[in-house]
Amino acid sequence: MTIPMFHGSRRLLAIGAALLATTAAAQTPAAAPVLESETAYTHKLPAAQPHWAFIRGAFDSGGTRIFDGDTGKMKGMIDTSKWSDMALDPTNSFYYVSETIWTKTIRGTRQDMVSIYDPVDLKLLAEVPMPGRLLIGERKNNFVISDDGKTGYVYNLSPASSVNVVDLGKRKFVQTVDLAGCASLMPNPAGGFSALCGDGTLATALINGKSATITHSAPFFSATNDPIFDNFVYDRGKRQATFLSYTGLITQATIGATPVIGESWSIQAAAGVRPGDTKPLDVNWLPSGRQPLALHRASGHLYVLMHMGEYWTQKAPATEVWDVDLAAKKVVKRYPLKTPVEHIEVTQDAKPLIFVNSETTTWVFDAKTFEKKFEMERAGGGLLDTVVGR
Amino acid sequence: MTIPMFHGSRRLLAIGAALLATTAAAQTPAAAPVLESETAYTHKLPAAQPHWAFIRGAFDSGGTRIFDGDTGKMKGMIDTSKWSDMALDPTNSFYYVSETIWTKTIRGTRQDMVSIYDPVDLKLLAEVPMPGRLLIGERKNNFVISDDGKTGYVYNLSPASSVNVVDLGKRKFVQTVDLAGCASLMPNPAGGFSALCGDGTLATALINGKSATITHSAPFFSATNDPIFDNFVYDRGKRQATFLSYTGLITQATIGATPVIGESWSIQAAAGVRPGDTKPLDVNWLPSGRQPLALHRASGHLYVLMHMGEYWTQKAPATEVWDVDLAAKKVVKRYPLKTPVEHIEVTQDAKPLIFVNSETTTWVFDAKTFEKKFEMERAGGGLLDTVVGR
Amino acid sequence: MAGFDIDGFGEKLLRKFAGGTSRRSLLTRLGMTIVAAPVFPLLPVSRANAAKPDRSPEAKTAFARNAQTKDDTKCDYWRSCAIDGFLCSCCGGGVSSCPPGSEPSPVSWVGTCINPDDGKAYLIAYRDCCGKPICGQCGCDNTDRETQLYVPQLNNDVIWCFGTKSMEYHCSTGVLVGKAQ
Amino acid sequence: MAGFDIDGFGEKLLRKFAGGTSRRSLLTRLGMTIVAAPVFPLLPVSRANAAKPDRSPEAKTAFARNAQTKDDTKCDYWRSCAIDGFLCSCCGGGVSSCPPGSEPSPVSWVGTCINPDDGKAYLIAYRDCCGKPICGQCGCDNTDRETQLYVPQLNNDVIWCFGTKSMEYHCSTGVLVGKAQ
Repeated sequence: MTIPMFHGSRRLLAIGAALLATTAAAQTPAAAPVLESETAYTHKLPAAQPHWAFIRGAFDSGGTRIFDGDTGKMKGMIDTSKWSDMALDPTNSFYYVSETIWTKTIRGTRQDMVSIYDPVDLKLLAEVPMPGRLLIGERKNNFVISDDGKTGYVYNLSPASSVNVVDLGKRKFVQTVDLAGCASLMPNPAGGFSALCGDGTLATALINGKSATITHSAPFFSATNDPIFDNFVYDRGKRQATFLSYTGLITQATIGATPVIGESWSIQAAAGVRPGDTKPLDVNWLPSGRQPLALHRASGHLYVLMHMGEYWTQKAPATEVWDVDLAAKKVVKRYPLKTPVEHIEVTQDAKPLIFVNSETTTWVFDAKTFEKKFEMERAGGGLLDTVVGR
Repeated sequence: MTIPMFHGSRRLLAIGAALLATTAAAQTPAAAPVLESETAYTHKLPAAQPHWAFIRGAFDSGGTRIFDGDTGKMKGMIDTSKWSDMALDPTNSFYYVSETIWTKTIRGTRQDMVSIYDPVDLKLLAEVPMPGRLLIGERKNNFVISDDGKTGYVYNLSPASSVNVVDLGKRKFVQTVDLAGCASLMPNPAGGFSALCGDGTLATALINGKSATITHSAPFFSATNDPIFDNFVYDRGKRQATFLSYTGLITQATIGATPVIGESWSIQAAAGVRPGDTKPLDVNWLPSGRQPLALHRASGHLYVLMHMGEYWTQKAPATEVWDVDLAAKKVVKRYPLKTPVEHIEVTQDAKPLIFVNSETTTWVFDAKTFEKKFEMERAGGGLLDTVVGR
Repeated sequence: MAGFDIDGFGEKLLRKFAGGTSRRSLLTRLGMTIVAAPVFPLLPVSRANAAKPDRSPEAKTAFARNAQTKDDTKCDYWRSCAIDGFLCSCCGGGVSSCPPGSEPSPVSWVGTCINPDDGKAYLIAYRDCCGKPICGQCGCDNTDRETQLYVPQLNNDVIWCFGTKSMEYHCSTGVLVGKAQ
Repeated sequence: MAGFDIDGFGEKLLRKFAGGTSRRSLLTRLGMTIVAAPVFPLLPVSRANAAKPDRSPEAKTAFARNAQTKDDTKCDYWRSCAIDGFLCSCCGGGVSSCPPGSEPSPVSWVGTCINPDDGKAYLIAYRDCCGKPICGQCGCDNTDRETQLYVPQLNNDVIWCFGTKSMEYHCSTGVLVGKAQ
């Protein structure tokens, strides 16, 4: 309503901005609009809710939308710039964005940083400059946070492979750890991180001050014949990683100074289906998508995106969700999808909701009944995350 | 093919980049790929072709694609950043982009500049810093070039209205001319620019060194009752602007020190249809779209996007193209469109092609027969331009 | 000069409010006014710019005939008669409030919309919320009495993020200013 | 260390070419080689990384069975068996050349694709063209023998614009390196 006053006067505009500061800073939202008067204000967010999902825009589109699975409504947006990875603080005290920005969009000076956002008003709190990071989309394990929330690990490929260690408490970059031949990180409670390697091993980097010692497990998968999806799941509570391979092998590993890697077993066999293999021409149910697995920590149920096809179709949109009881090593339910999807995530509460999305549409299901709760258009076609979702 | 060499060695990478420079600099493209050997190189563009169209990406998507209307193929892309306006040099010696870039995508320091690109290799030649410019999409007359190609005029709203004068020869910003109450520019051959104003007049700013004198014509249109589309057409050759209003009034003005504004006449009447008016409830054929008119200079044919509707539907996608003979003041042809479109442009040669686009699709038609030549998906949903297209 | 003088326009209006006080003190007062209750007689302006040609309930546009007052997340919500953009009420904000982390612009464009409940015309200030990437939800483009760039306060394409920390456009609100008659 | 040593890998390969010359002079020679004719025995590498498990013409993937050699602007063009991105041949470039204003990356990921005309497997280097906004034409995502980030040279999601002036991704080419057997 202020145009007539402000139009055509920079001085007036300045004052407008000043006013704004006042109004926007108001702690309590104004009462419901009435026909006589309205004042502008900015909403604040409550503490992160168990049924929220963080829905990343599709490739080349910035922004991660927060949606409430109970209402199907958008709550706000986190500034994940085009080349960025987002990580949730284990205590939900911050939203972290590891990002790369040029001073002139696609030219100028490159700037790599971890940007820290307040979860209540979604305002930028700090930028922590650091060396380069890998530019790639759709990866949830290129930027991971230690279980105590104090350290961030940022994967880099230059094309030499390394990891930036960022002190999130002091908000400063600490050091770079070389990690030849490995990628896809998980925090290691023994003080550092672990990663999957091209030789089929699990690498563990234990950081002691400025020095890091890297050890490798015995090979337990074939990185070129039957790769493990690098968007695997890590459970902070159980300190356990759950891996899934192209053919459908599930492997769990307890992460520590010396990770203990369990037996691999076939998700197809767990469903009474012939195990997947790498043979050409052979058609079977196989896992696929860009974020093909989600774990409900408390119940130990793994939800896996599956499709029917030949081998080397690991990115194919999925047509079924398989509900795996990890303890029993049984697929307890199979849910067909009306529309193929590429990402899946599940909330971590006692009444979990499943989020799946395609490039254009996001669906919310009850994880126990698979009853459809909501269908949202343009919510975002990228990675999904939930509170304590990693 | 170079990974094994380059992986994991920055030194090697550096040399790779050096090599690249050599290969990329190659003047002549290598012969057609053969199964024994291929070298990487970068294509160069021929001089701008009469049947080329410059197709801007839709709102919020950067990049202007150059398409060849004879082949329906993409030739290259100009870096029009998200908040930018592109202008073609009258002699096709440069592509000019007036743009606003922040040092950190949506935060940091604001930078306003005119970026100058080489038309052969599409490389950035220079950046000319200048004061602020208006952020808005879909405007072809917010950045215009003088007929001699030496001066650029950049519209600004802060929200005070002004124009940045940029010396494109010396590649430096010269001055800002205040332009209260006016916008939508055309170069003025008397030395400066003209613009449409909120009081229904045509303003003319004649620049003499550092001083500018602004005069106004008598009012000739109603800026609030029957506005003239600000994406009007200016013909450098005839020094003539062709205006079109919401109700369908066509007005031509000869631009000079004292512009001469001709009579307004109804496009509907010129088609034997009841003239458009502003009355509510009244349904008629009305002009609409975001770029609703295109002029073929040589023949004096104006191509107008029309739709059937009530008044105040000026942005509605168009369902017909009306071919107007301006000299005869007659609509000589009406072409129905299978899919509604929002932008139209025509090439300026003797065998003109018409380009129209919706958000998703671009169509190429023969301007004389309206025979469909091509239908291109995802070529760009924004403004259209052709060589000597303004 | 002969031209339409928007500055003068605002100027006149200001003096009107100011009751002849100096520009400075006036603005302070004005500031208070805005924070407290952003309603003051805009009629001169709305009449001059926004109201014509047909603000009367009798002469309804297609939009006005089909507008509703119940759901402010739909493009046919009555206040949205001249909005082009994404509705903040679909982005974590409200019809007149900004989503978390975004900032309401102190300036705006205006529309004159008819409330179907009372058939009266109201002046709506469309204030963009700024400083977040584009929301992308509930995109609307209504054009009642919307005009071109040379009457910027009646044009709905301008990014109205003037005087905000970031000029990035997130979404648009429709703030009720008051009756337009 | 026990880990997969890509550096060592390249190192070995280099010495192989170098015939024992010093690393420096070798690279100079190597450079010339690349400009002149970028074909040199990559078999050790392709065998070790790219070739497994089924490089033989007999064991064809769904892609290979349906691939064609005539139109390099289609996703089923034989060389595109492991490409994820926009085909430069649709962006003003060619199957192995960059569109105007973009810059070929000196490094790339690789695929092993079968040419249906001779039924033989060839090593393809997918070199991104960099420094322009995303092309957006002819988007393809083929995944024959494509693996994950811990084997980066076989992963087609990485932005391979290393060592280019701008790291912005424009489109992807498929450069023929040579026979994979």
